Amino acid sequence: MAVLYRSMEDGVSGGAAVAPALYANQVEKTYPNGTLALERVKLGIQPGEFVSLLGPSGCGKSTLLKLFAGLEQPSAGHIRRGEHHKLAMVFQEATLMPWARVADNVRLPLDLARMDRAESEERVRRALALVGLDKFGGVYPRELSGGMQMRVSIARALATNPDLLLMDEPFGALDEFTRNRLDADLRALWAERGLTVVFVTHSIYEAVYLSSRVIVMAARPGRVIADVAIEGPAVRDDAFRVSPPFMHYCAELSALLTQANTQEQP
Amino acid sequence: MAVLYRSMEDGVSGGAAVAPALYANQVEKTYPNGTLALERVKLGIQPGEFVSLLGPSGCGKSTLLKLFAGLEQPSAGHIRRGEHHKLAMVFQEATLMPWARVADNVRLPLDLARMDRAESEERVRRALALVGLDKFGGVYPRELSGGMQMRVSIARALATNPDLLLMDEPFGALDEFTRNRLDADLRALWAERGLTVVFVTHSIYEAVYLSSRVIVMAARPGRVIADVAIEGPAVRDDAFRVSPPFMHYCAELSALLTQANTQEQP
Amino acid sequence: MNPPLLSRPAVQRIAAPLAVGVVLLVIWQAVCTLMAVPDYLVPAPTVIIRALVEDWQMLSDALWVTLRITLLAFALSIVLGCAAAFLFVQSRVIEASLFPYAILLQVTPVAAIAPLIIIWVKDPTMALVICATMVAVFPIISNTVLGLRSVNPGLLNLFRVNHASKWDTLVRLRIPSALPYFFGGLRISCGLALIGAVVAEFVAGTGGTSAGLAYQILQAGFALNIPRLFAALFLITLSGVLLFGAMVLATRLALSHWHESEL
Amino acid sequence: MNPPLLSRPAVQRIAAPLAVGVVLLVIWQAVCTLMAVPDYLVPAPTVIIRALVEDWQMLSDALWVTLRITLLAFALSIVLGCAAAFLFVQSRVIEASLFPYAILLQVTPVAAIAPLIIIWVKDPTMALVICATMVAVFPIISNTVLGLRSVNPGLLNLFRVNHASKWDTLVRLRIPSALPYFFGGLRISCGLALIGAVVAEFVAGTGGTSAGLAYQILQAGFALNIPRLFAALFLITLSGVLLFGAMVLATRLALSHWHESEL
Amino acid sequence: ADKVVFLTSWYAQAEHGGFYQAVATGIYKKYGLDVTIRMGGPQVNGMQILSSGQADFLMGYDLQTLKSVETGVPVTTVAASFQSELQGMMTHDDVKSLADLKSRTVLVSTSGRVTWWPWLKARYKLDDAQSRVYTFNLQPFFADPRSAQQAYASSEVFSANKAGVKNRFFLFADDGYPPYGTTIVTMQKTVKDKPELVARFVKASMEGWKSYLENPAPGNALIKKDNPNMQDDQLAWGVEKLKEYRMINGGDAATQGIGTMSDARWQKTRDFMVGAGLLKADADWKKAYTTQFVKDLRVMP
Ligand SMILES: Nc1ncnc2c1ncn2[C@@H]1O[C@H](COP(=O)(O)OP(=O)(O)OP(=O)(O)O)[C@@H](O)[C@H]1O
Ligand SMILES: Nc1ncnc2c1ncn2[C@@H]1O[C@H](COP(=O)(O)OP(=O)(O)OP(=O)(O)O)[C@@H](O)[C@H]1O
Ligand SMILES: [Mg+2]
Ligand SMILES: [Mg+2]
Repeated sequence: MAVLYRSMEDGVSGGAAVAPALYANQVEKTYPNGTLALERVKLGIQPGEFVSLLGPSGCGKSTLLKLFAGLEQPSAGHIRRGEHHKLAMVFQEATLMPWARVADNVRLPLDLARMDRAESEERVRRALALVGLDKFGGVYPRELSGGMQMRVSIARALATNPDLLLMDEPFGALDEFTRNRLDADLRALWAERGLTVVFVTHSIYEAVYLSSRVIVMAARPGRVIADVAIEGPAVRDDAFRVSPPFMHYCAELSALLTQANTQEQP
Repeated sequence: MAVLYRSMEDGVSGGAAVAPALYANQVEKTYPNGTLALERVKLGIQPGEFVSLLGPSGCGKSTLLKLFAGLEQPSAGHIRRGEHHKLAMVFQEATLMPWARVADNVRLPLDLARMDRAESEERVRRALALVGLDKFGGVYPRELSGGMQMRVSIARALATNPDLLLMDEPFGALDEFTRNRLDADLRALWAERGLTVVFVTHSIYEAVYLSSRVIVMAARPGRVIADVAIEGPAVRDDAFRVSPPFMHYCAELSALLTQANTQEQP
Repeated sequence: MNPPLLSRPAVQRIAAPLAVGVVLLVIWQAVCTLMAVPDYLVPAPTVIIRALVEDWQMLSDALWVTLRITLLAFALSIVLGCAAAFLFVQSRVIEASLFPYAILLQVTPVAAIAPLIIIWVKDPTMALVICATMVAVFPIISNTVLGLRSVNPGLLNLFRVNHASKWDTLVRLRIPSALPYFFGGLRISCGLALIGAVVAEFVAGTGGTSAGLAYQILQAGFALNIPRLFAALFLITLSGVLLFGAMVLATRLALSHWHESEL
Repeated sequence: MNPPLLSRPAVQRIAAPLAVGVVLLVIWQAVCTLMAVPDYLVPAPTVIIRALVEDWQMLSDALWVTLRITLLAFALSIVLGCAAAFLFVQSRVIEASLFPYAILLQVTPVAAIAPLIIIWVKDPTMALVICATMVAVFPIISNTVLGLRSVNPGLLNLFRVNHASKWDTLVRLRIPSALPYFFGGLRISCGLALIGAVVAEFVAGTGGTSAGLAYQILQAGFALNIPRLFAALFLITLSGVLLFGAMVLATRLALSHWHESEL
Repeated sequence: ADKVVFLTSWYAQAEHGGFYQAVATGIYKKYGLDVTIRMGGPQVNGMQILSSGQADFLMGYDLQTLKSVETGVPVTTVAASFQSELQGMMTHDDVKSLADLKSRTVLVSTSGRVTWWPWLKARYKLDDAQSRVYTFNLQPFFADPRSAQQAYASSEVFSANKAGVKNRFFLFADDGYPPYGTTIVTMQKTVKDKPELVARFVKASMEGWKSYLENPAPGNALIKKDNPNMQDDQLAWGVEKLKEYRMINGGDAATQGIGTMSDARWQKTRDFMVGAGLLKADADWKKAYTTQFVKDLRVMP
């Protein structure tokens, strides 16, 4: 159960010869104020992979996600997204429409896709139930706690039945119990539907538990410093969380994170 | 090293006979829309205590903190705050002024207290250095990542040299390395200055590492279900994090959290 | 749980300005009476009220004429203002190309182009409505454009990720975001529509057919029937305040559940 | 990295409206020439330009008079408008009590009370400035109040936790938050100040010595010197557009580093 | 009948009586004319409406007509209802003659500035600094006992009397102010193409005036219909002033008939304007009027 450092090239061509779902080729991102947020990032994500991004605050995880989603354009290099992907994204902030009730917020992507009302209502109901907010469809976002708002935004992404899911620290504001439950649900969903997931988290445990691959990034400038394949059982349960390989990966990633934090250029 | 369930009364009168720094007496909070956010909360916090609030999303942690800070008024019962306290608060959201540079944001409370510029500059510098943002004093908040914004708001609270510190999930958006470092810094600060801290977190490890007491809350309606005194070494280092009592407390709190999550009224 | 009557916000909102009004009126009356100011200079409130009652038939007819033009112009301003704003916000080039011409509408003195409008528009009511609209439309355009641009960038990203069409983005995101600004524009414009109707009648009105309040003011002025002039002015200002009140109410209904300015 | 000249935003912002203007002028000229519209009905652009050049001395003097009143009134509106807004935002009762009287200012036809102002204010320039201010001040009050109320509740909490005084909250929180709305108000008001100056001159005149553009328009109207009338109108609208441009620039300078409407 | 639109200079009042009378008593109809009277107003630019074809005839005044002709607008005066303007100066009652104005504030309207004011200024050595603007509102005059203002004998003076303010009125024409009043202006083209229509309109209108002086009741009823605020006492006052100053039947009209105009008077008006710098010396002022319709009209009072 060795930790595998793939070469950067591997990151792209590794796995089957199918077209990658997401592919960043020597991507650089410089913000208008001159901040170099990403430096020569080369990263391919295969369909069906569950990839977590781990790294210190400000290393460009959100930036990379936005590039993948097409919300930012790279300053150099290019991004390719596999076709036929129904993409959903959970932003780092809840990003709810303050004037719409919770259910309407969740239904937004469905409305935009012109789904008929009966089906979308049902989907919204299921998505809200999944995040434990079935009773809150009728309230306005400002009447929710921070964690509840975040859960609404998760429900909004899940309601679309995406096959490519970009999530930016979705569970950061949740207690461990809820978080573990949602981790399990997400993992199950991923397995069941064959999703491709790119997942930003600060929790090493979460990353290991969920992912088939963990990318470790370092900051200033943001770059990928390691690409760790997690080889665990297909069905991961609480037993996996206390298994030696799990601990091993955690220790490994923890070391990489320390390295990322201390390696920061002055 | 037994887990101690203090009675509710103990929570108030326990400890020395000094006036509590914060005291909630049978506090209830009903929001205008009818949500019962807190039900009969009785809680006393002694000067110099480090109290963490743990509980599921929406159980009223933020509400309780706002009541302590005087930002909301209880619907029933009352809140008392010890006198002569210099209070600082870190909100669940970064809450930065978008029109002001990072350094100006951090200096705001000092400016409001009419501190002279030379001293406040120095304090701002130190506070930003503490959270690792010494190079970002001159940028605007929107040019920062989510975690960096949160760190700015932490720096803003610390710059005031408070003796009563209310923190609402301050480190939730930070990677584990940074979080551990800041945990240690905060604990050291607390020890050095004799701060009183009320700290909301979702991380059981963090709660145990930092606190002298952990309050576990349950939701719907929000209420206190347990009050756990953490008896650890005065100086807590990485060794404490892997010590058996630490693990014990974690398991205990985890169980309580599960209880809090499953006990929710339908 | 029932606060005393006088501390209820709704009561305060009505009672406070009335109280101020009564105090002002009493002072006014006192000054007029004590200093024996002649009616033809500044009439006392009681004299104005008498004129209001005596000439009620004539004044209320005139008020109705003016109000009709006001409301038509206001409605037209809303429609045109929003349409222009929606157009402008589609692209910076369109905005840059056409905005100066919206300003042109605003800063062209109605008095100067009313003759041209009268020449081109046969129906006198329509001509007046057009003049009043010219006065009232700009704040709606300007504030609505500002509002449509003041969109939370995070939400804009959300819409882009979901491939929202320009139309959907407009309807579901930009318009709701713009509402506080839009209603701010309405609150400015409703008064301008009224004043525009009055000014239009001043400059373009042709008496007999549609005699609104401006006509009454002019006539009362020429005839030195100053109490009637003040009565007509009072009706105008009262209409203005009521219109504004209606806009405040509309704002409250539309925004009170979510926008901080109304919380 | 150097985008072609024509796709630079700054160039577009100037070039696009000019291009539209040129097209409109060419059409106008063509219609006038082809249909042989007489000058005294609608003069062709070339005729207007000739009038502008020939009467430049007279027109530029008049323009300066009008602009002086406009700028004074605008400055006064900003000062009074902000003062009123700051006052209103202190308490809901103050706002409720006094806001109706601000509306009163807006909806009172200048034409109707200009005579009273002339009686009380001896200096004619001052009288005109007061009239123009009455026209221009309301959008600033209304938008600024709205802005001062549109404060992020989280930041308000931050200030309360830090025991900020009302003054500090106003200066450091409410005013910066209000800036986008305030500048929106300025953009509406600058045109109104100009139009107010013109209207004031229409109804209250300037003594023989200092005749502004309104006087020129009236005189040109009597004499049916329509090209000069249009030349004067052109100067007014040009001033309006330039004033507006100045406000846009001011907005950009003040907000571009943080507010989404300017990003 | 031929449809004709006649645009007046102001809201309906006694000074328009002859025209309303001609409608009310069917004089126009008798001449085969279907006349609609449109009221003017404070800012209605009659010349523009006439020259755009929205009206066939306009109630004009000579100075504007001359000025328009100078700028190339092809209009011309075909008859003059009043032998002079009703314009004059209203003063507080301590003023004995216009010469006393030297020490007074004079309220001059914007249009007065390019009509009678230069004439008065030159005649009594007044100067611009003592003038203030007149906004068709009497309050400033009442408030300042040292002021004097322009006025129509038929309206402002009436209002001042009604308000109980003692005043005096000096008609400019009595002092030699040359222009005619309440003229009928039309396009030169109309004169050329439809001289017969113009002749009918002029004749019917002047007969209307004659009838109005005899019994103003029918005309007044119509005036009140167009301008509901017009009071009987004010109409009566207006008619009285028309008679007192012999506006319609005095001067040349006494001998030549109502509506008459003479080259000599037009020349005087022109000379005054040129002298005051209001008109270019080379302006073709003779185009501003034609006596062809009035010279043999002879509607004798
Ligand atoms: N302004 C409000 N109006 C109505 N209900 C509110 C409001 N703020 C909070 N609530 C409700 O009060 C309850 C407690 O909210 P609070 O923000 O205190 O939770 P929390 O414990 O901080 O949760 P989290 O961990 O998600 O931040 C929630 O059920 C929430 O829906
Ligand atoms: N709009 C912007 N303008 C300028 N710089 C920006 C902008 N957004 C992000 N940055 C900079 O880019 C870098 C990466 O930001 P990013 O948000 O991607 O970090 P992150 O990895 O998501 O951090 P976190 O874990 O704190 O969310 C940071 O240094 C940040 O300061
Ligand atoms: Mg991020
Ligand atoms: Mg919270």
